[in-house]
Parts: sequence; structure tokens; C-alpha cells
Amino acid sequence: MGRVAVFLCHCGTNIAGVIDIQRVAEEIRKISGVAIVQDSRFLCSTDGIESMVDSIRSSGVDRVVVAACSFRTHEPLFQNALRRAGLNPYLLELVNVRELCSWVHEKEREKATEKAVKMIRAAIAKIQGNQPLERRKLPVIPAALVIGGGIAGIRAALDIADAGFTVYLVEKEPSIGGNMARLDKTFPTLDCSICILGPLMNAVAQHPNIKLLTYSEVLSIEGRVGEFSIKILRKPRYVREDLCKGCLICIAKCPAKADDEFNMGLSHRKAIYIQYPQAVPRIPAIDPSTCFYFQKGICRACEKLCPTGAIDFSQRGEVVEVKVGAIVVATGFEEYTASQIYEYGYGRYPNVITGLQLERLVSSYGPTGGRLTVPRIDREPRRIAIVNCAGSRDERHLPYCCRVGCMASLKHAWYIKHLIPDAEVFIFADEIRASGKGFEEFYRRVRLLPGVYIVKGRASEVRGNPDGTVSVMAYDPALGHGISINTDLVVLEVGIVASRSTESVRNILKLGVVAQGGFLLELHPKLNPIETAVDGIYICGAVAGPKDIPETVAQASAAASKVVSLLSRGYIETQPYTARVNSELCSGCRICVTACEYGAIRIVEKGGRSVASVDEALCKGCGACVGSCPSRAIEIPNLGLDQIEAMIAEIVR
Amino acid sequence: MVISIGIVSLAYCAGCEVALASMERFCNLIADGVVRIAYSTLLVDSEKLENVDVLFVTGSIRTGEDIIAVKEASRKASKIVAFGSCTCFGGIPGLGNMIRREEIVGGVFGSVQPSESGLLPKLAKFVIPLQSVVDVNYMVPGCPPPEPVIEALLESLVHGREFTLPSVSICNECPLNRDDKKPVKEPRRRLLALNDVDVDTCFLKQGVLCMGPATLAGCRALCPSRGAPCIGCMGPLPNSRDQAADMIDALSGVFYMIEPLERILEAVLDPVGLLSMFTLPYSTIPYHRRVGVEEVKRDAN
Amino acid sequence: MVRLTLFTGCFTLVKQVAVEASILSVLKYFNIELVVPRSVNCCGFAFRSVYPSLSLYLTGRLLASLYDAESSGILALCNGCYLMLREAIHRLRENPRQLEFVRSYLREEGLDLRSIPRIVHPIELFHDMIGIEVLRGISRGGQDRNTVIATHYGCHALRPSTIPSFDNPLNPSKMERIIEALGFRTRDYPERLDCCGAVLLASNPSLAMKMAYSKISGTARWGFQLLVTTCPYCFEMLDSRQEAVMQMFGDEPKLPVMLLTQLIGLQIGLSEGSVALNLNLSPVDRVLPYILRR
Amino acid sequence: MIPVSLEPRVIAFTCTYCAYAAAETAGVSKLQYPPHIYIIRLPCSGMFRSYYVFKALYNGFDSVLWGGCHPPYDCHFINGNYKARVRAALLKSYLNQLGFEDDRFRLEWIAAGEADRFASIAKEIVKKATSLPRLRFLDNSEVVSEWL
Repeated sequence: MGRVAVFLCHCGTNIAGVIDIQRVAEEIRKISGVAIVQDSRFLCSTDGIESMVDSIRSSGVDRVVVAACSFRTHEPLFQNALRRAGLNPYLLELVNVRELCSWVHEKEREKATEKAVKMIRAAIAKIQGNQPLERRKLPVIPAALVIGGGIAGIRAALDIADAGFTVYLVEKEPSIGGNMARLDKTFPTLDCSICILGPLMNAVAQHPNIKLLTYSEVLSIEGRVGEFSIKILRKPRYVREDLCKGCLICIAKCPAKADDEFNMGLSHRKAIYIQYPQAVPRIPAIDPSTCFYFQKGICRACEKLCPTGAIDFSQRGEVVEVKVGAIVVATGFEEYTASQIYEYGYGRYPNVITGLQLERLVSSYGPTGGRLTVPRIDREPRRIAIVNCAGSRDERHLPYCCRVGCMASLKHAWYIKHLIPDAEVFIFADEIRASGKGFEEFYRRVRLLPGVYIVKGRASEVRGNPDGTVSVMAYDPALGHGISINTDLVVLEVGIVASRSTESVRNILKLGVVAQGGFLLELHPKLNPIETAVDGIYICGAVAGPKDIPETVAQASAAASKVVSLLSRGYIETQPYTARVNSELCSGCRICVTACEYGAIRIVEKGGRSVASVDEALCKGCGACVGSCPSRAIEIPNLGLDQIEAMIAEIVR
Repeated sequence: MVISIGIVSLAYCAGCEVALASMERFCNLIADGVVRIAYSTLLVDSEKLENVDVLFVTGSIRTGEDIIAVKEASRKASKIVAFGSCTCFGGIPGLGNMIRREEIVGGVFGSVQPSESGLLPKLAKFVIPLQSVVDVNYMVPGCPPPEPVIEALLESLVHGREFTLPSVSICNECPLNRDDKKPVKEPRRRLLALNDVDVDTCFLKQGVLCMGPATLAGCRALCPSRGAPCIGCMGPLPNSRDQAADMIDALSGVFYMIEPLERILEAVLDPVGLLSMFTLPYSTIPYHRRVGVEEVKRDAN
Repeated sequence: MVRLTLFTGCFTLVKQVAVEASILSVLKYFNIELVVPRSVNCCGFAFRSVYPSLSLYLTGRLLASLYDAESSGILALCNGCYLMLREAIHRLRENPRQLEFVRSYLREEGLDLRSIPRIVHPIELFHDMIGIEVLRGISRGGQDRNTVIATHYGCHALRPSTIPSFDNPLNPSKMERIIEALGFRTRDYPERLDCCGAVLLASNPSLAMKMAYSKISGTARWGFQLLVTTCPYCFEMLDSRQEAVMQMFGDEPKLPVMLLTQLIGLQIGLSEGSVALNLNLSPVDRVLPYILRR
Repeated sequence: MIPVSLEPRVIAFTCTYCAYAAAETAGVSKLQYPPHIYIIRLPCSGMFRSYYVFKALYNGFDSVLWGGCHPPYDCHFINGNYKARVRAALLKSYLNQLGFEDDRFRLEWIAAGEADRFASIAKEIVKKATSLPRLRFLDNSEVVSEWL
């Protein structure tokens, strides 16, 4: 049994005015194990601390109980006193007899005194189980991984790289650029999307600190903050990046065709292709599922024509391993599957398209070279309907707002009026949500365009007509009855969900996900929107929830600054209250693994048995594992199960 | 030297004796003359318990006569084995602690008061584990004790090796405990789920209550490895004090994403019966309030 | 041999006897035993919106009195009855208080809800219980394989989508597969899920007629040769009242309408009389040359 | 006056970041509540174990309070409160089946700023505990002594 020193603070009259300190001291002295009991008018004053240090030193006690005030304000001070007296600071127990006793029981002095005695007695019982603890410093590898090469990933990578750290930017497609590269213009300023994105893409390609890994996927991640080790699969391009000069002769001569994913299936590309003219890197990739050589064993036209001999059909996928200190996830969004919204007829009628398809149709490097036509019919539309909230704010599909559809619909109306000045555009919307910088102004500008009609009322159905046109039905509350508008083209402003690849990244990183849409869960929606439950992994852009470009860029820079501040400090400090496993008792039932939100617990082999093991760099000391361990094998030091039991028994005695 | 064994049976189903007698190793020991059953109302024809080397006690302490019998028998033995979960923890008869003894008798015999005739023993106030009456040398839990555990006990009795129970739970030896669990979204009632569970996947992972995490190992996961969730017959881990509390904690670590909470309660409709099926008299609160709790009125004046 | 309890519902008995006649003769062919219960009551549909608890009680009573341990389910011919039965099961399952309410009244009559039967819709019967393969087998050719047939499920067969039904409530496909198995063509059309108007017939007859007109004329413009349905109410609006509906809007009957069971009956070689085709009032004669095996 | 030995005893397990913070704020605001409630601080409600409740009741506490952060987002450790909630629900149904009143154990969400709420809960729970009878749990030896 340890020898305990008990210090009682009067706190002027704050404590002593209610609690009879002398009586408390008498009671406490009777307890076995208590070596000294000493009181002080203000324990936190210089005098108080000095006499405390002296008493600890001279009496040779090995545990200290202080009955005073809140641990929040005063624990560091008293811990420091213990340190100076040569004791480990975690052998201190601070009993808050001020906030929890004297201040709240001012009129019941007798009972408050009794309560204080019990509280101190419980602390003495508890502290017998305390052990000395240490904080540890762990190194941080000065490099970062950014997953996703859209605008969020590009911005984050550039910011981290500019601060002088190595960045690995992983993109699953052959080129970076993401969804922003698909856009023709951006709202509300209507500046050309690729014109502002292109320079950033080139900056990424040329940055000395950025290692660009396109056409690559993250396979596995191990380790912890400061020391992640990542395996990345580089899919074979069948074109050697070191030899290709980007002349693109190979593409011109390729005879095989495939659906163009970048143009949302509205046109065809070759089997050897770059996604779009501004692609970075400007190195083609061969799609083996359509290439004649891979399918039929003949052709090799590209190989024959390539002036640098860069085509290499024998390429294999290659796994590279990188080590980084922090990770940014920016895997972005994609449109909700529009064909699931059966009533809007997407997939059933060729003249029903999505917003992103319209972007490609009006883009100068899109399938029609910027001419707006009805797909597959190749006729210029005269009457166009834009259906807002397609799938969004709909319990059957996505209950949330996509946050960009309203402004996109206005932008799309503007595109149409710009390209076909006498066209009539009907926007079907419950309301237009224009709550951003310059948004309301843009709304007014588009609304005043002649031939743009905003119908207040959600479209209920899109119906085909025998003549090939489609009718949009809606209930117009202003008219009080249903309306039906005959149009040549319907644009669905489809809701957005986290990109498909997010799911696999999420499983690899063990990140949380929100209930709807597959977006990744932030640590706290208000105070920690960039951090995740896993230390050292940050999220930004649309993968964290629907958002527009400026918000995405701001978040990306925020994520980068979090990474930079972690990497530039160079080390992380563990907190001392990390869960510890008694592997004798641990049954390896994995319930703690499920309960731990920080991914800090893993099952390891030890002595021929599977037992839990805590990574102290990841453990936050919350005790969720302690609370759910049926084997009582895991404990937070100085908050042991027996210690708490001893407190219960002591108070009730 | 022949080791003589006496078996005293209390409130019991005879399963423990059957488990013992059906073990090949035990029969061989008898055939080889190493062990002799000196007394057992079920297994041998002997009228009186003489002095024996080892006394096996099976069944729960349910009646006053049980208490007297076990106390007397203990004087005639040098070692005492609490054999089976009924003896160690109260067992299934221990769930009788949910009802007062008068009500139990009334429920069975109606208005007839059989004990008044003196022919039937009177019930004890509530079921208690054996170690509350006599000092126990060996705790052998299980309903009935599984073969590996009996084997170890016999080894200890015959060869003097130390008899130790595992310190870990069923999960440690369960073949289904392979991959990390994820928070369960859909709890299911054990009986209703049995037709469509994947018998090759952890039951808890499928939302089915399995007592494995809070139950002592030793049976080599007999039930879970054969497609049935553990019901907890081996009792709590040695380090634990309460099987039900441990299981509630374990469930909360796996079920915490389930909404609404009623769905969990529907899946665990009879919490005492499911979580303390074998161990109620051994638990922290070992009985229903009206059985073992006296009320002291506070008078405000 | 599959045994099903038949629940015709009131409308079949008093107005659309063809529904019952055709299913009885068709199911004889498929060797399905139909048990006609001795006593039935209203399915409660009529009170659904005005007196919900009475309506639930009536449906509960129906479930109790139709209980038959030997039967594999209750075949509800009418979409309204089908809705009421599956909705009642849903509500009684979800809400123990309502269950107790219904049981307390049933107990007075010596009835109880013992187990929950499967509620079978005719489309489900043909698609899932008899099976597409069997239907493919009965169609031995002779019909014009270019005949395009429109399907009409009827709202209550599928919706509300929160209550489990036999098909996707917004994009059903089982009837289409049946039509294709019989050797005909079918395709999606915008009016496919539109309401026939029958439920409004009592409260707002002119709107009901308008809806029926929009359904019939809308379907007709896509060039279908026939429309097929199973529900007696829909059949009433689309077939029996077609002439009245069309005249009201200065048009004339143009869409042949048949029951699914009539179509199947003709395919298995039953006479027009035994599927009660003579009771159809829409111009079905036009389509007969295309679908009959002569 | 109630005899001292029969005065109510309530134990409160509180999480550091919400319920305990509220208790401290109540102190700073000098909100008065009865002194019969004892507060134990743990990092997070996810760490509260069921066994503590059984033990506390058996040892003689009249009532047990668990205080955690409001769901869904207040928990400092993401969702410890969700774990406490499931635990409390099961525990309550277990205790109810053993015949204990609802007021013997309760789980409350108390945000760090809700000092007055903490004080009023403390008042209420002590008041309820006073109206409940003090429990004396029979020991196993009392069963044995009836017969020997």
C-alpha cells in the first residue's frame, strides 16, 4: 500500500467557508496509508505550492491527493509540484471539493463536510491503484498522400507541396482534373472551367515536390498518424511514361472504338485514348477491353506508328509502396444514378439527359464541339425543360440537398440561351436556393432572360410522346392545377453522391460514413469538419458532403494546412491515458475492435493466441473498449476497474 | 491406491452424472481400478455415503435439505468438487430466484401444502452456489461440464496435476471468431433467427445474441462451432463478477448503431433469462427484489 | 397441388363476374385448388378513409375467418382487397396496440388471428407460383407474335410503396414477363402506371371519367392492340365503361381490354365463353384474330 | 429528520466533457442541490460499465445516474454516448425484470453548458431516491443459517 499525502485547500472562504477543514483533516488522518494531512489557505499560491513540494519531499510519500478545485484549471499546476518534488505527476488525484461540494451545498455545512470526507476517502482508495505514466514522442514522416486528383486533391497537393513537403497524388483515371474538367463554365461568374483548372493541373505535373500517380489505386494502408505505409497499384497504361512525348499519333490511327466515359457516354473514344485534350499527364492509355490487339491478337497499329517506341503491350500492373505522415482523402462525387428515378425517364428517352451530360454537350471539347443538340436525334432543341432536385430532397432517393443543382440549373439555362437565343427554357423547381456569394445576382440575371421560365413546382413525371418529344408534368401551385409542358430536351439536375471509389478507400482507411449518399464522416460537423476519427487522415471537397467549387477549394486548403502543421512539427506526442490490454485475460473476441472509433485496436498473435493490441499513437483514451470488454482485459491506466469499484465501496461505507 | 468418489446429487437433472459416466476415460479408470464410485444414488447401489477421497456435488442448492446434506457430506470427504454449473453458479434452477419460494410451491402444488406433511423438503429462501455453504476445492462448470474440462479434472485427481480453468472466453477458441466485427445494424431474436443465420459467421456479427464473449472457455466452442449461438452454460470468466453485466457491455460495443433502441430490447426479450440463464445466484444481484431484498422505510419525520 | 383460399371481393361478385369465371377455369388447367370460403365480409376498403379503425377491424376479421391451415395463401382477385389485406398485415405487425384492438373485438365472436397468411395477387400467382417457364410452355404458337399488348397493373396492386408488394412499385415488370412468356410483345408506355379513375367514381365522377379517358386515349395512341389488367375495378373503367367514357369526350371506343386470365385462358385453348369474353364491352373482337390459336 | 444512516445515497457517473463539465459549471454558478449525490468522473460515457450499477445498488446506493453528452454529435469521442445508451437500455430492462424501480437507474444527456439542468436533475434524483425505500440485500449466509 502506498503512502499518501493529503493536501486540503481552504481557497480563502470558498471551501473553508462551508466545509470544516479541521474536521476533515481529523477524519482523513484516521485512514490507513495516509502519511500526512496538511491544509493551506491558498494551495495554488506560490507559498502553498512551495510548502506542498517540501512536505512531499520530506515525508517520502509516493502518492498525493489534493482536495481543492477543478482539474481543468489546476491539475497542471499541482502535477508540476509533484514533478518538482520528484514524483511522477500522474500519482496525483485532485478532488474537486469546491465546484462539486462547497459551492453547491453552501447552506448545509455539516453534510457538505461529511461529503468532502467521503470524496477524499474515495480518492485515497482510488489512488492506491495509480501508476506512473509517461508521454511519448513519435516521429512524423515529412510526406503526405492525397487520394483523388480532382480540384480538391489538386489544391491540397499544391498547398502541401508549396510548404516543402513531398506529396503523392493518386488518381484512378489516366488524367487528373476530376469532375471540374467536365464542366464548361462555373457559376455564378461563368468563367471557363478548364481555363482556371488547366494551369493548376500543369502546376501539379511540374511541381518538384509532387509525385503524380495517375491511373493508380490505393490497395492498402497500414500504420498510424506520422507513419502510414501505403501500397498503390499502378495500373498498366501499355504506354511507357518515360518515352511518350504526347504527339497522340497513336490515337489518330487506332481503329477500335469504345464509349467515352469522360463525355458521359455521349460519344466514342478510341481504345488508346487521352480523356480530353488538356489531360495531365498528356500520355495516352490503352483500354484492353476494347483494344483489337488484346481482344483479337491483331492490329498493333499504335506500336508501329509511335515515333518513340513508347507502346509496350507487355506492361504489367505494378505495386509501389510509399511512406507518409498524413493522408488527405479527396475522392469527390458523382451523379446519382438517374435511371433509378424511374418517373423522369432517364435511360428510357434519349432526350432526357443529366446536368453533367449537358456540360459535355455545350463544351467546346465535348462530343459535339459545343453545338447543343438532342443526343442520338441530332436536332437542335427549341424547348428545353430543366428539372431540379432530381433524386435530391426525396426520401426514396437522396434525402439531402445537392447544394449545387439550383445554381447549375440557372447556369444551364444561361448556356442554352447563349447557344440558341430563341430557345424556351423551363426550370422546374420547388424553389431556387441561391445562398452564396453572387448567387442571388446571378439568379436575377438568368430569370430576366427572355424565354427563361421558372416554374414553381417539382416535376412529377417526364412522359414520352409518339412524336419523339417529351412532356414534363408538374403541379403549379400558382395555377392550382397540374401542368404539362412539351419539350425537345429535358435536363435533370441529378443529386450527387460520394464517388464510387470512396467506398473502397473508406474500407481501407476504416473511416466513418454518413447514413445517406456515402459521404465520409468528419470528426465533428462544426468544430472538426476536416479531420476524421482516424488521426492524420483528413477529408476535403465533395467526398465530405455536397459542395461547390469555392467551398471545395477552401476545404482543400484547410486540409493542407492541417497536414502542413502536423508535418512541420515533426513529431506527435502520445497522451498518457491510453488503453492497455492484459493479454493474459484477453479472449480476442474483437468487441473492442468494433467499439473503437479510432481504429486503434488490432488483433495480434501473442503466445499462440489472438489478443487485442492498442496502438497508443491512435488511442484517445475514451474507454469505449473498457466499457465493452466482457473479459475485463482492457483498462485505462489510473482509471482501473478495481479503482472505480474501490471508490464506489468507499463512498457508501 | 483406489480413489473413492462419492457423488451427492442435489436439485439436478442427472445430466452431469451422465456426462461423467459416458466418458470413456472415466470408465477406463474404473475398469483399471484406479477410481471407485463409492456412493451415487444414480450410478451405484450404495445406501450410505462413507468417507471418500473426493466428493462430487451436482445440482443446485434448492432446499434446506440440500444445505444440510451437503454440509454433512463435506465432513466425509477430503476434496470437494462443485460439478456442473448448477453447483458452481446455481444453474437453471437458479432462475427460481426470480420467484419467492411460497409462490413456487403454490404454483406447483396449488393449495396443497406438501411440506407440512413432512414428506417433501422445504425450499431454501433462494438458490445459492455451493461455495456459500462449504469450501470448494474444484469448480467444474458447464451444463454438463464439457469433456476437456472433466478430462483435466480427472488428470488432476489421478496424477495430481494442477487443475486450472481457462482465464478467457469462448471467443478465444471459437472458429467463427475470425474477422473484425462491424457495428450491427439489425438485431435479431435468437430463436427466430436460427433458420437464416450463416453458421460460418460470428453470430454477434449477424445481430444474434451469443453469450460467447462473456462465457468461460473450455468447451472448445461446442455450440457456436456447430451452428448454435452460445447460451453461456460455462458461466462467467474467473476475473469477472457478473456474466450478465459483461454481456450487456459487450452487446453495447457491437449494437450501438441500432435505432431505435426498442429493437434491441425486442431481440433480448427476457434479459435475466438470457443473460443470467446459468448464473443468477452467482451474480452481483442474485435474485429478484421480492425474493432477497428487505425494504427499510425512510420516515421523513 | 397448390391450395389457395379464394377471396373474390364484392365487385367481382356483383359486377365483373368475368374476373371470377375466367380465373376459375384457368386455374383448373394449372391444377391449382381454389377453396371458396363459407363466410366472408367486406375487405374494409370502403371505410378506409372515413373510419380507419372499422376498416382495420373488418380486414382483421377477414384474415381471421379466411384462416386455413392447409392453404398456401389467400388469392385476392381485386386490387382493393389485395391492398387492404397486405396493409392490415403490415399495420398489425408494426403496431401491437392495433393488433390488440382488433383481437379484442374478434374474441367476442370467438375468432382470433392465429397466423399470418400469404396474400397472393393474380399476377404473383402466374409469375411466381405457376411460373414463367410453365406459361412459356402453354403458348404453342399460332398467335401473331407481333401483337403489342399494354399492361395495366392498377395502383393498389403496387402502392403505397411503403407496404411490401409483389413487384417494384414504380417500375413493375412481372406482368410484362408474363405477356412475353405467352408469346406477345409489350413495351413501356408513359401512361402505364396511370390511375383508371375508379376510386373517384363515387365522389367525383367527372374527374373519374376524365382520368379514364386520359388513360384509354393515351394508351391507344401508342398503337397497342390490347390492354390487359387483372383488377375488376380497373376492368370496369377501362372495358365496361369505355364507350361511355369515350363518348363523353367526343371520341369512340378504340382500345380492346381484356383480363389477364382471359388472355391466358384463350392461350390454353379455352373457349371464349368459358372465360366470359362475351361480357367484355370494349372492342375485343378486333384483337381476337391476332391472339387466338385457330 | 431522516436518521443519518437512512439518508439517500446517489452515485453519478459522469463523462468528462459534458455531464462533469455541467456539474462544475453548476458549482461555478453556485446552483444549490442536495449533498447526497456523489460524482465520479470518467473520460466518456462509453466507458461506463454495467457492473458498476449492480455493484453500487448492491452496496447500498439508492439510485445511480449516468450522465453523458447529447446524441448525436456532442460526444467528444464520436459516439461513446451511443454505446452508453444501448448499455443503459439493456441494463434498465434487466433491472426492471429483477423488480427494481425505474428511478433506481437513469441515463441523462447533460451538455457542458446545461448547469441548471444538472442541478435540477440532481435535485430530482435525490428527491426520488428519498421516496424509494432503502434496500437491504440478503446475504447467502442468511439462507444457510436458516437451516444450520
